[in-house]
Amino acid sequence: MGLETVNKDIETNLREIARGLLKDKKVDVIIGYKKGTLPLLSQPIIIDSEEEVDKLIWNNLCYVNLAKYLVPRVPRFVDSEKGNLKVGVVSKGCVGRALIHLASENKINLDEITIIGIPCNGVINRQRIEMEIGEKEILEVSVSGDNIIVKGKDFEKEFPFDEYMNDLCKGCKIRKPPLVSKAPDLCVGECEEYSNIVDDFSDIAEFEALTPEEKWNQITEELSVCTRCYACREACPMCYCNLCFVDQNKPVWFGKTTDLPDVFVYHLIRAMHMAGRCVACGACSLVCPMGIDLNKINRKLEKIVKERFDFTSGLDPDVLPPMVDFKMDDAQEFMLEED
Amino acid sequence: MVEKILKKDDIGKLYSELEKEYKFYAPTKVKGNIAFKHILNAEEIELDYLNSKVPPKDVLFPQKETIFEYRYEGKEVIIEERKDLDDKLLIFGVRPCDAYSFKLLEDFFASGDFQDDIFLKKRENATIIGIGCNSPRQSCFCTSVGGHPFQKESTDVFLSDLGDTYLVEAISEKGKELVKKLSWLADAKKADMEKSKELAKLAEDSFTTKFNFDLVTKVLDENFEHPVWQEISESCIGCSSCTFLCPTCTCFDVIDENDEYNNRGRRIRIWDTCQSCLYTLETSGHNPRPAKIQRCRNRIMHKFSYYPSNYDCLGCVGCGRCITACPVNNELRLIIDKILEIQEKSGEKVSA
Amino acid sequence: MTEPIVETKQSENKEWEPKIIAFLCNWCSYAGADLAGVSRIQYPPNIRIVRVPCSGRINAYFIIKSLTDGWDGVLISGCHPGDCHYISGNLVARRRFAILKELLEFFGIEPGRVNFMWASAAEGERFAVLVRKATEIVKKLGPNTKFEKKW
Amino acid sequence: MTETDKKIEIMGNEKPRIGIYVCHCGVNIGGVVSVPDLVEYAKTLPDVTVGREYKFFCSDVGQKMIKEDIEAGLINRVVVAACSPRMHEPTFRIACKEAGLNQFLFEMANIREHSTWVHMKDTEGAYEVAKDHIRLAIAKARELAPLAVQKVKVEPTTLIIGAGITGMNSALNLSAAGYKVYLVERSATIGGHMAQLDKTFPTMDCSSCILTPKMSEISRDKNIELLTYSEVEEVTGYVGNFEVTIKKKPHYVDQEKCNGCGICVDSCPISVGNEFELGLATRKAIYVPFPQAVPSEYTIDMDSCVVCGICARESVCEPLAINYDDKPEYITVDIGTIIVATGYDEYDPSGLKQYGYGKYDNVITGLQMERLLSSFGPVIGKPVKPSDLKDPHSIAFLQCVGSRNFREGGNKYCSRVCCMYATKQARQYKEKHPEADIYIFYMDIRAFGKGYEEFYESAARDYGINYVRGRIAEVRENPLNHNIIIRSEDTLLQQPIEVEVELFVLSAAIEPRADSDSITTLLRIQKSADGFFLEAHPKLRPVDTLTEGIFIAGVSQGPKDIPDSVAQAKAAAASAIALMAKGEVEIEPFFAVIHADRCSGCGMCIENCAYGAIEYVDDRRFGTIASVNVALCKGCGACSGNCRSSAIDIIGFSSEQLHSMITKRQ
Repeated sequence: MGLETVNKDIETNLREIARGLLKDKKVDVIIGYKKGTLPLLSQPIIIDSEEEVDKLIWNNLCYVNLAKYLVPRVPRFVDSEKGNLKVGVVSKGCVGRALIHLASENKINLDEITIIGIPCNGVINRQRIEMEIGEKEILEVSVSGDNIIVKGKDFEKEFPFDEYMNDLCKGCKIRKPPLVSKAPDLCVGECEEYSNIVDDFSDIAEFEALTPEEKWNQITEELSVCTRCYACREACPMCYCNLCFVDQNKPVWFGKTTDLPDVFVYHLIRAMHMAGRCVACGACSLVCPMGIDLNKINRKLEKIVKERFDFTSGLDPDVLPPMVDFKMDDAQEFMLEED
Repeated sequence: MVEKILKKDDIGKLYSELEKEYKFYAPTKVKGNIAFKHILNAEEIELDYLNSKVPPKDVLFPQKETIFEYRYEGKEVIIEERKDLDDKLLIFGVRPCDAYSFKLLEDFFASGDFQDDIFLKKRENATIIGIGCNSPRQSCFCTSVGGHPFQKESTDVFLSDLGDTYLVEAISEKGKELVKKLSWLADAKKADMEKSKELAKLAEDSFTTKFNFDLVTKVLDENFEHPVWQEISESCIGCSSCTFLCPTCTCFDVIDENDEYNNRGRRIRIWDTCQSCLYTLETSGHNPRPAKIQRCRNRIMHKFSYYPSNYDCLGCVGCGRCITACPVNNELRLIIDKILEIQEKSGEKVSA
Repeated sequence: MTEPIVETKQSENKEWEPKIIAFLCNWCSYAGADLAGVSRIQYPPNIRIVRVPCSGRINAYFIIKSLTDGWDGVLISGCHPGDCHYISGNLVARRRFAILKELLEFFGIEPGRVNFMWASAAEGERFAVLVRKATEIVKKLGPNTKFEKKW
Repeated sequence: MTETDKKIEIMGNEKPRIGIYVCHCGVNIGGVVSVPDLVEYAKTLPDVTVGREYKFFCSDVGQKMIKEDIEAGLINRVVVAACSPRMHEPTFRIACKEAGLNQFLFEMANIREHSTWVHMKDTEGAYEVAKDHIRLAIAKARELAPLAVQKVKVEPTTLIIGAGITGMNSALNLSAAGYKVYLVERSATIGGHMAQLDKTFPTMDCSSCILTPKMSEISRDKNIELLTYSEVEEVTGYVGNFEVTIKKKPHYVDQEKCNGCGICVDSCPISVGNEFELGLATRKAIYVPFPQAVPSEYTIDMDSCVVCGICARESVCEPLAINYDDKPEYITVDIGTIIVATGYDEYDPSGLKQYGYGKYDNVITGLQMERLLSSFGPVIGKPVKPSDLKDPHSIAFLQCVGSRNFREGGNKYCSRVCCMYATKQARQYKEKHPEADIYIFYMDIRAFGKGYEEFYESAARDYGINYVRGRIAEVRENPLNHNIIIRSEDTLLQQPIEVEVELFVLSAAIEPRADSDSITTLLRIQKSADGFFLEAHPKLRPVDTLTEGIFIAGVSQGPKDIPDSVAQAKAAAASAIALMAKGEVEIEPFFAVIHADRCSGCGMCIENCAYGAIEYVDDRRFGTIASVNVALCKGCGACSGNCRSSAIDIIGFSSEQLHSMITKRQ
């Protein structure tokens, strides 16, 4: 997959485009990624001058969904006099989708942003690598050829990228931001045509085939370490509610503790709220300090809305998402009927 | 008499002896991460670790804790206090930074008009067995906050990993008594002690992160309204991983859980975080810390300015968890750098 | 004649009976349940009825809260598609229920815990038949204990 | 000012003090469960301060008990455990109001329809259900808040759908009371089925003679806007304030220009079956439904017309009234009340193969017989056999064709008019042909109306009509003369009987309109199991629907004869007048409300709202958020059901109220 070289090209092009946009005043600020201080991280960065352009990077560790910074806009994106600034957003496919979906929920005005498209070949599942390395300190990570190379004080280990890619990226067909008429289409380089990937959701088929008891056991096992810090929620571009349901009182619907039923319900309802809205960026899992894998749930959501409503989130801001739309002949096979 | 040697193979023996008297907590692997858990089988103990994901604070001040229970009898409410606070606890294999955090927690829970009986009682009944850090991580900075990878403060017994054995040092009276009980431990030799010291020196030298926190505190006190806070808080997504994994964070929320089905309920406390918008939201709708800038600032100010002025010490033990946990890499080292930059810049101005 | 025919008494060693919370829309299903009553159609005494204006009113919170609070089953009934007193409340709800039903199942909740149905104001018989069916399904699953908290 | 208005209203802002009133409802509840035990149980629940039982709380005495407790200051919330709130909620609300308690501090536990009536054989189960329903109701009562009723004005205008004898009578009554009426009829003329009838039983007065004066009265009436050949397209709004869009279908004939000369009809080359004559005659593609039609307007039936252009020629239509490009016209009107009088369809017996309808020429339906008997019908009132157009010498009638059929898919109900119309038709024929043999095959004769039994008695006694009790298994045609050979059993004489008749009349059932679903969808009203429109209460609210401001009348509600239809027509008119005369109506203040601080403006509720009642507003503190227009909101809660932040709630069915019920499992 030759990631490193591809990424270098992308980085060069990205900086070029960013410089041009800033120079021509087509955007006021750009949000992108810069190199992280820890081997498995990158850092979001906001730049507003040509000098800073070279700080921008692109690699397989850029997993934060930058759309998060637009809802609500961080202070740097608003000028006290000019109002909303024109923001360039370095966007891999899922960031672009998030922006487009947020536009359909009236949270973003696509005219006020410029999507700088990045062809993304997936981000690394950092927690999985951390867990496999275990109680040793990772000092350096690079991608070379088809492998992720992880180095520490007295060890070096290779992980095949295809496998240690974040699970949601594996079946991702929308590598670049969907180009919609409303969003000026700028794209950094080309990427493989992924549209031929047939996504039959086989990755969750095995889980779906389990008995309720087995599913319950697996899911509760996964969620058992949740500390309810809500990092998943805070990293999710779709979680912009002023008051999350878990924080509500009058009435207090669900317990706030780390008791299993409460944790379970939190994740269940958050999933419910993501139906037709999740853009498969995987940020929720990748930011989890406890390394909880929520990807399976996200994949299920994707499957439900695709199969039931033939909907894929974040493709077109003018298409009504499934939860705000309905059809007279929506499937209702789950309804109880007389024998 | 106080320095002993514990063979690594004898951990099981130690466990089975102490487990009878104490509720035995030790690091163990839970879903791939190290956590301090109540150990039911010696083989679960995992002493060869960097540090736990969630600090051992969790044992004395758990994420969720019952304050009291109540039940309805007819139209009357009967309150039942907790009965498990007299249990003797043993927290085994605590890193020095985390051990030191118990002191900070004690400062907080014992100070002022309110004594937190639940925490203090548990603390009183807890014996801490610390373990030195042979190889601190790059994100560690305990030496900058007055700590040390082999610091023994707040521990009752201290272990040093010498390879196949541990050097066992009894630190406190409690520790001495405990070691006394383990009569089968061999006495340590002088070479063992020296090796331990050597390891300590090596560990100390390996630190890459060092701060001058006296200066930090001073700069913080003078620059509450500085624009740098905007920059610092910019990329924060408010996920509160930093506070949830912090060994010195003490904030909690109190809620009542009603179990109407069984005519009972309980008042519990759960961790809260100053990084949440709701933390400071008042009933009136007013929020003194409405934006991320104030919330990010609060965390730094609390650790490095308010703590020193309230308790005469920094509110940080240098474990580096907030550095590694931050998903957007908005980490403490960068923040401190930015804060110190203020000083440098103003210094430049003065000199120019 | 005012004396109760049979004295009610708590009998032991009776087989376990589920308690099912039923959210019924005011215009069709609640009226259908009334009609079942007026027509004296008998069905098992396992449901407890909560009236809501429309099936569209039923937030997923109600359903999940019912499960966490120990109801053995949840039954939701609205007007048939096209008959909604509020034009499309049941159609909006149907999508919500479809997603919730699939998610619950994915999370390991037995598929029969939560049941959805349509019954019109004229379908007292259908109402009773489906309540009977839902009761049987839940009964087969046994008590809902997954959400019990350790105390 | 009434006594009530003077009282200071108890708003229940203090801690709840709940009074629970468990009704025996005679033996309906008390005969199945122990009411005293329920009261004792309820008294153990939080905030319950008073518990009482009584035989009938809905009675004056029962209501007085509640009022006294309120007036004595013992309680500030009322829970009645009795029948369905759909039955007596209004009764008790008024009682509360009269005693000075805000009427919305009242809640009902349904322990009759939902407990004792459906668990009659399981008294223990019924008791448990009743207990739980009471507990749930009390839980909700603790969360009730006082509300102010909303008053909305009522547009003094009625829409009547269907201009048969029912719709016409409603219209005339309403007009007489001074209200504006829009009378919408989808066919080209008013009159409905009654216009097809020859004489009416049991008085034998001529249908046209009593109907046509009414028809012209309608057309003359200044208050009645007659919209024939029109259909209701859309109904929005609510009681007192409906907005109705009506489609006027194109006639393709300019009625202003048309002088009604009728030359176009004569010159039209296209002949098709005449609906009015039930296929017994033909009409042209351009036509007037029948001679006495009101309005007398020519219409081109575009389904049959081949646009040959003949009628458009000046030589044919001198005023050039033909317009093939005529377009439908839409009008929108403000309406206060609606009466539905859409009538019925005659059952099509061709599905019942054994009777040979559609297969043998000489098998016809009752309504066809009516046309044959009609003096302005295809044979000018001299019935003939369709096979050879000669007078039949013998006729057999078969009753209950398509009615009282308990087999799968059959109509279980009695059509209520067939016994009498068959008798009437038999008598009419006998009057002119005393020599003819007439048989009526029946299951049992239902002659329940005023003068019906006498009418039937006389038919058998004075006219010599043969009533044979027995179902006909099968008929066949005599191939030589097309006579119908009937084999049956006379169950009274218990012997088989075979007769050959020249005409066989099937007394076909009355059925709901085939497209009545379009009305239920349009108006959000319900149908009962038989497919006719559902009344709000079978005894006490027979012309009301569950949708306030919409009434039903005539056969659309269920089979009935002309006097009953007219009675309902007048009842519906009176009900509509009762609503409109006050000028305003109280509606339950159950609306959506926005918690501005929670709303994040995702807009889902805006899309979910079927009434367009929610829109974005810019809030000074919270930015762009949703806002509810109470005038449009119906309180359905589709918005709230999807809201992630619980930022939108429904008064009367609030999250807190429902939460309190859900948590009371026990």
